[in-house]
Amino acid sequence: MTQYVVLGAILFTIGCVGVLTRRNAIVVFMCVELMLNACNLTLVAFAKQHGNLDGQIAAFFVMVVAAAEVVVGLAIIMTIFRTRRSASVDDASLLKY
Amino acid sequence: MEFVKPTIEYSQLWPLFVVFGVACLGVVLEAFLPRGRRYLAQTVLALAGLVTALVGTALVGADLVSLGDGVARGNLAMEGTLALDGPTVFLWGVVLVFAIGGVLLFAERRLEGGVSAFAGQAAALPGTEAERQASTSGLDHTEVYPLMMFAVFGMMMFPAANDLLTLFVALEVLSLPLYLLCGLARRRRLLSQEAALKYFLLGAFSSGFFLYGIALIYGFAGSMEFGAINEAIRNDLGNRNLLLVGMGMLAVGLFFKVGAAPFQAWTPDVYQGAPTAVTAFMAAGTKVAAFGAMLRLFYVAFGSDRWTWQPMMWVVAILTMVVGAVLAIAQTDVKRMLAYSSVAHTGFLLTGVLGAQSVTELADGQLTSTQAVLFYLVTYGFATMGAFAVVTLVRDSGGEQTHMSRWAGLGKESPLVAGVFAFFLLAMAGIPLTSGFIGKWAVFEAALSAGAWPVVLVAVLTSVVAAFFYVRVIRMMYFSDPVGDGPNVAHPSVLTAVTIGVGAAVTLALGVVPGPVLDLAGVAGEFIR
Amino acid sequence: MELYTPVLVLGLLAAGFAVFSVVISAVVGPKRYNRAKLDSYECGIEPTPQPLGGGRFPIKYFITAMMFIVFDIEIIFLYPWAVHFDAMQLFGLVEMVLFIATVFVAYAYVWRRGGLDWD
Amino acid sequence: MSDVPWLTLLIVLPLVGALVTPFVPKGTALPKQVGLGFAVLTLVAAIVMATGYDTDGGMQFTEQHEWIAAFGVHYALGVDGLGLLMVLLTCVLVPIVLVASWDEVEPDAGRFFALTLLLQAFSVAVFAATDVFLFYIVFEATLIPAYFLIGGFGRAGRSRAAVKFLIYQLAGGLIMLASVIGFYVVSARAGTPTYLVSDLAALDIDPMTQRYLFLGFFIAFAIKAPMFPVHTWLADTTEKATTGTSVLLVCILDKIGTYGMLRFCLELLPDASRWATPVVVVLALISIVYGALVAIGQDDMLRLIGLTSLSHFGFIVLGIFVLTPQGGVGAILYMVNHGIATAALFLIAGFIVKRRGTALISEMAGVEKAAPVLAGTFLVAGLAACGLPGLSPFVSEMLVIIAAFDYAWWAGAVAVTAIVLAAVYVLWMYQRTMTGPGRPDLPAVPDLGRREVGVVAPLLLALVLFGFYPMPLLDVINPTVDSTLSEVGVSPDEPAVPATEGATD
Amino acid sequence: MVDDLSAFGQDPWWLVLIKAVLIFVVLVLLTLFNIWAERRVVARMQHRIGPNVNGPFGLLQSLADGVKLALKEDIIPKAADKVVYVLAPVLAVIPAFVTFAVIPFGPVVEVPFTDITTPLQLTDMPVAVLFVMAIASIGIYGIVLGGWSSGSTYSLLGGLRSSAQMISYEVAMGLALVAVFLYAGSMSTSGIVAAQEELWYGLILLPSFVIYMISMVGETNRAPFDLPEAEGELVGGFHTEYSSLKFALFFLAEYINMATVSAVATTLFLGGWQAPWGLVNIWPGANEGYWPVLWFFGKVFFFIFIFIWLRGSLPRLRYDQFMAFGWKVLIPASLVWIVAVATIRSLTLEGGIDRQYLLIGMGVLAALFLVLFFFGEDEAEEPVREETAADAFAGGFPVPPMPEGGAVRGGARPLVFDTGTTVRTSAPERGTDG
Repeated sequence: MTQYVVLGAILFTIGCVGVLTRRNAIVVFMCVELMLNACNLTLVAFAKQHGNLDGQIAAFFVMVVAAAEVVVGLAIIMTIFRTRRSASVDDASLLKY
Repeated sequence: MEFVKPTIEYSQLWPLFVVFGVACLGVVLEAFLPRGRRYLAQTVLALAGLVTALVGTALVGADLVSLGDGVARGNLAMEGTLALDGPTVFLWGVVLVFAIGGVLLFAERRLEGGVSAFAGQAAALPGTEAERQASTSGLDHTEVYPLMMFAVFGMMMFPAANDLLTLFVALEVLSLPLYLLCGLARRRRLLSQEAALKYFLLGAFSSGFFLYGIALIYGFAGSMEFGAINEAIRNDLGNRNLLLVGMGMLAVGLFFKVGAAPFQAWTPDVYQGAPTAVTAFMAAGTKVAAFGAMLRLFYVAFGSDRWTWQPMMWVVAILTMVVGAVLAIAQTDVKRMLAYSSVAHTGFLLTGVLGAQSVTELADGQLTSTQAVLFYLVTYGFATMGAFAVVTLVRDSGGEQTHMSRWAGLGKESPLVAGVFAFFLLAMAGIPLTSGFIGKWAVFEAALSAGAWPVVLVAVLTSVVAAFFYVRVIRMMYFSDPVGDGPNVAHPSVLTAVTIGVGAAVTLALGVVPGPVLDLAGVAGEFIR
Repeated sequence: MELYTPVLVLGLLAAGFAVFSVVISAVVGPKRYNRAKLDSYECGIEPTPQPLGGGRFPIKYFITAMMFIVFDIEIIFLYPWAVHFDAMQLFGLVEMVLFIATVFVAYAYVWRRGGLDWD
Repeated sequence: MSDVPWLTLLIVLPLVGALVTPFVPKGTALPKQVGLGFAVLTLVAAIVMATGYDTDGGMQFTEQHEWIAAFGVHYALGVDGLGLLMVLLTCVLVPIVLVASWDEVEPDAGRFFALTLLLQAFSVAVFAATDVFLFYIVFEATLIPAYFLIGGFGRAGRSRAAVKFLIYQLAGGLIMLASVIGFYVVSARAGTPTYLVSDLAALDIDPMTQRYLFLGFFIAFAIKAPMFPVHTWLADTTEKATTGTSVLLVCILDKIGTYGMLRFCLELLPDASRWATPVVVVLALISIVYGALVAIGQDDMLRLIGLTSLSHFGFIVLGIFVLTPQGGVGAILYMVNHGIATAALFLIAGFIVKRRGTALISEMAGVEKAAPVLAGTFLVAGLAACGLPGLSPFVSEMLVIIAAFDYAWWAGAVAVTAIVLAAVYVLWMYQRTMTGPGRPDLPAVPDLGRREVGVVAPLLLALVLFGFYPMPLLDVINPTVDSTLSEVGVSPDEPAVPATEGATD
Repeated sequence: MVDDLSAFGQDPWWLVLIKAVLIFVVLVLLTLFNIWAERRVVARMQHRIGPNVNGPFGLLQSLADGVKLALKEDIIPKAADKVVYVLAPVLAVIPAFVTFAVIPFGPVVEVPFTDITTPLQLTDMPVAVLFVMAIASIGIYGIVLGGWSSGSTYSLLGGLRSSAQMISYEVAMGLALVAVFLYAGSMSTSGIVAAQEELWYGLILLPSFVIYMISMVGETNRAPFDLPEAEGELVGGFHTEYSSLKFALFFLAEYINMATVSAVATTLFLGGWQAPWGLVNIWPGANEGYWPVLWFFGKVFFFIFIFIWLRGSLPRLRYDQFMAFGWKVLIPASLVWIVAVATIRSLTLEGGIDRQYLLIGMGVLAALFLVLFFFGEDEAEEPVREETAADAFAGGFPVPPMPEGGAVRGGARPLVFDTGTTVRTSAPERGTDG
């Protein structure tokens, strides 16, 4: 069991780091998805461990949510991309302190 | 695998379903109505739906069964995934009221000269022929109403959620539409889209943390239900590290949603970039929902582990208040300033949250932290909504004028608007005879009676700092001379006027006779387990 | 897990075959260099340079993909429902009808807004 | 007539006035007349009420209605001697101020009058409140009209002064808020949460808590009073604001500080008060001397007067915290007298400034030749301020100084020096401004007009009257002081408890 | 209900190995045969003879082709993304094979020369069909990656198109299967086959069957839905640039997929290895021993013949018609059908059904449909505005690299040597990714 949890943790961390370091909005976004899937893995692993289905069901819903997020996210990113022909997070800098 | 048929308490949950149904219906209208008739239909539909839901909420709240000890009332619904108790119903009511206000602001068409404040066509690139066409032919996105209704649905589900999964789903349901709404401004599209992007990326990021927290807590407790988690903590089964880390991650997710430091970075950008109507709705609604959820999560699920999370809350609360207040001073844009002030308010609310005490520790008739926070949410919501609504009025040819220097001399230009805005600011600063003061009093009391006097001290000092920048704006409006031709105030249609009026009225009323609402929040009682 | 190992075996077999043939063709086949041959095919004319990352394609595909996701999710929920339908019967039916109806709303919207029209 | 809710009346009248005045058509003198009308009406009501006051002391004209059940808050009013005097002072000064600033505040005099009335309403409420929460609310509420009065009328740079004022006061208020909430918690612990002063006085709070609460209140009141070192807002404000506003601030609002010290610090937190006495006394002495010294150095007349009252408030606080009957009586008497004397000073100074177009002492000379009445009144007021025998402040000042000597010789000694200093700054100012050859290069100084005389006369009369015959005041004051001190644990006949003991418990 | 998979996972390793190899060989042979069969049959339909030189009836023709391909030069265009380019065909082939792991060829039999009994099926799992769907969709990656990595416009578009249409039809296909699960109460292939003992679902669930048949043709990019390699528009589609055995692999994958979908169809709708009904009564032994294999392949070939037949007789659809058909007809239809089936099912299950629920359910759907199809017609109700509205999805036929001004229609665009534009289009991209 623990291996899966550890793997999940590692994936999550990778995703996390990716979000923080990458610049391309789409890549950042993919990293977020990676995080979600890491969570899925962890959930399922724990479900197996506890011997109940909650975790797996949760994984289901997470998938759904992730899908929804993809739809919304890509839509937003694309609009920005269309307007300024760049998906770089750095270019989004009109709003400053 | 034997299968138990789940049961659904339609009779109690129908307000929820009404909102959702209206949202779906809105989409259908969007699909099948000719463009010309959509605006009216959508507005009416949304309002009708919300009002119905509000009435329903009242009815449902009226016949909540009071539980054994009398401090809590209500019952679990949907196989224990939703908790229908006093606070839930109360928050439903509040959210719905703010939603109504939001619809009114969304529907405002007079300020922009016959079109709403939303993009004629989000897909058309700014400055292209398509967009010009869209704006000239008076298109506008009536999709915002269904979107908003979905968000409201999420906001109602969020504080009611009684298990982690529902909590997560609700979180997303309320967030996703908001992400989109942020990007739909008619003016300053790039800013607005950028706000949407930032909000979305950070939001998704934080929800990732949130989810991982859920996973860990589930790993710890072996169940997603708050009650079960609480049990697990009390009997201390499972791996405690999982619990701690999980708790932390959940907290991160929630802190992000309420815009608490150090996760407040998105707040100013989004508040500034989003269409002001959306900002108003978002600022009020999201806070209410998120704090409702936070209260339930920490009181019910982690209630028996209070001593673990309260210190964390202390730190975050202090940090939030300081950051919010200090950064707000540096702002030159009204919306940003309000955004930072909302961060500071988050801090105050947290001060109330960390005042959690078990009923036995309180004198009878003493204010509970739940009561305090609920009340504060109401006061804050009305003030904020009103304030942002006022912001929509101050404009020039280029749309809204949110730079402070352009607000100079507003007091001479339009004493009424300036007065109302000043009033809202004073309320936020917590001057007596405004609702803000009572709210502050309540949360501070909660914290103090829980022995968190250092936090209260910081809170007091930060409110002084906060007072400074509020007062500065007032001074700007009244005592300094307008630059150039000065600000001009557009005449709103009745919609915005009503919103502002109600906001001001409530803010005053709650400042002078807070009794009823306080009692209502008191009657709502504690969360059920 | 026992149930899945055979799949692995078959998979390895296939993989082996595929890799083998890829390699073999590379080895066996003749090598006669010719610049034109290495250009990407474009009816014999000078090929249009490809932008990095494959360039951009119409939003249509985006819409389609999104629709696919939506319906795939729906299917994901339909399968278990179908398998255990007998256990839920009427309740299941009603709930699923509501669910399908909800998805249908979105579907109708996309349809009406021309999301399904390829020109 | 006791069934008439007098105090509420005194609050509502000006409130209504404040609401009505702005809507009276502008451009004429009408708004001003309406405003003044309400002020006078209030004054009359106040006097009528005062006649009904029973000098045996104790809370009178009490009203009490539940307000916010959840907080245990009541709308509770009532006055004892102290409260009564303060209310009267307020009601007397407001119309005078209004008349004094009759044409100073054009064009929008309506607003000025409205705000003043609003301020009056709140101030009366403050002095009459017998519920801590209510007190706090109105205490804070006074800031808003004050803020707009300062920021809206007066000389250049006033808006900064206004902000400074507000921030200082708010800071104090919010710190006090912590203590106010503290009271709730304490009372909740003790049983049922309540805010009635009577109930709060009844319950005994453990010393440690008392001290925290005390700090909260005292800081707030110290800022309000003002006291060294949190006095800096005062001079700026008085310099920039119109003299009318200054009068309202210094002679009424600032009294809230000392009033609060007596009412809340001493009555509700006696142990803590005793514990804090030494520090407070020292601070008071510093304020006395420091205020006087700085005043001497000023070139701006209004600033100077502002600083003198810093010194005066030092006296009052000293009187309060030496915890002896004479001290207490002296302090309260002082509050009244200072109110009158400083008001007179400010107003007359205001007239001069209006004529000269500047407040700079160095820009003036030889007024007395041109305007003897003006100079004369100014001199009287000034002498009163520095406590010349025969004028009312003398009595109070003496009482305080005696008390100070009882308390500790050095305290008395320091206090005495202030008299000298006071004489210096008043007389020197007079000599620089009034005496000497006239300055032809400066605009001519017409003498006081009828309105102005009418304004100043009653104040001077009061000064003289109470100087020779302070009994009516003392009758009202004594019972209050006795009850207050008995709360602190000092009975009138025995000497004050040495601070050292107080500190040890 | 619980699937009885006890028969599975018992085989000794060598048996597993043998089965795997067998399946593999069968598939390869099947492919060779199919290609040959296709050419012959189509030839007949077109009054030609078709391949008849190599071996009897030219049976070895496809083998010969294969060998020839192996000896051709293996070109990797310089614009291609090498790794992916090589990986793509592999990625396409593996899933094609793997899906067959859960296809039941026959009942439990005794292995010759031993006393071990084993089902004629590599393995089975509770979610076998889902597994098939999942693996099959992995194959799409092979195609889209192949198209993308070739670095050629045609390949890219071909890849995109085929992936688009595959996913589109996968939805319909997936929905079609729901009814089957609903009746079988299981997702394991063997379970489903077992459930069809007395009646094939192909008959009671005809609509599902039809929908599945259609979508399986779309799914495999076969005529009349073979738009990805619409020679007129796209030369060879996604494998334009591929040559030698890599090309062969794609080809192989396509034909195996054909077999796979046929096999799935057989399993889900035609009772899998069950003998044609009626036959059992005449001859009881029909469903024992190795006979079922015969029935199974018989049915599979039936489907394959249909594939060929379609290709021989139908013209290719236009892309928009094709997509519209998939999205606007198949999917709604199958959704409705599902609800109908579920309703009928619950009716039959609990006999007297309390009506109102049913009415509610049907009512909602019916209403939706009414609305949908009423309005569905008058698209041109407000043409101009709809145009602007639809502009959100501005596009038309894919023609990368697109100029700044947004999408351009028609295939003419790429002929312009507009390097400047491309560079500019790509410039931000280059800057961003790092």
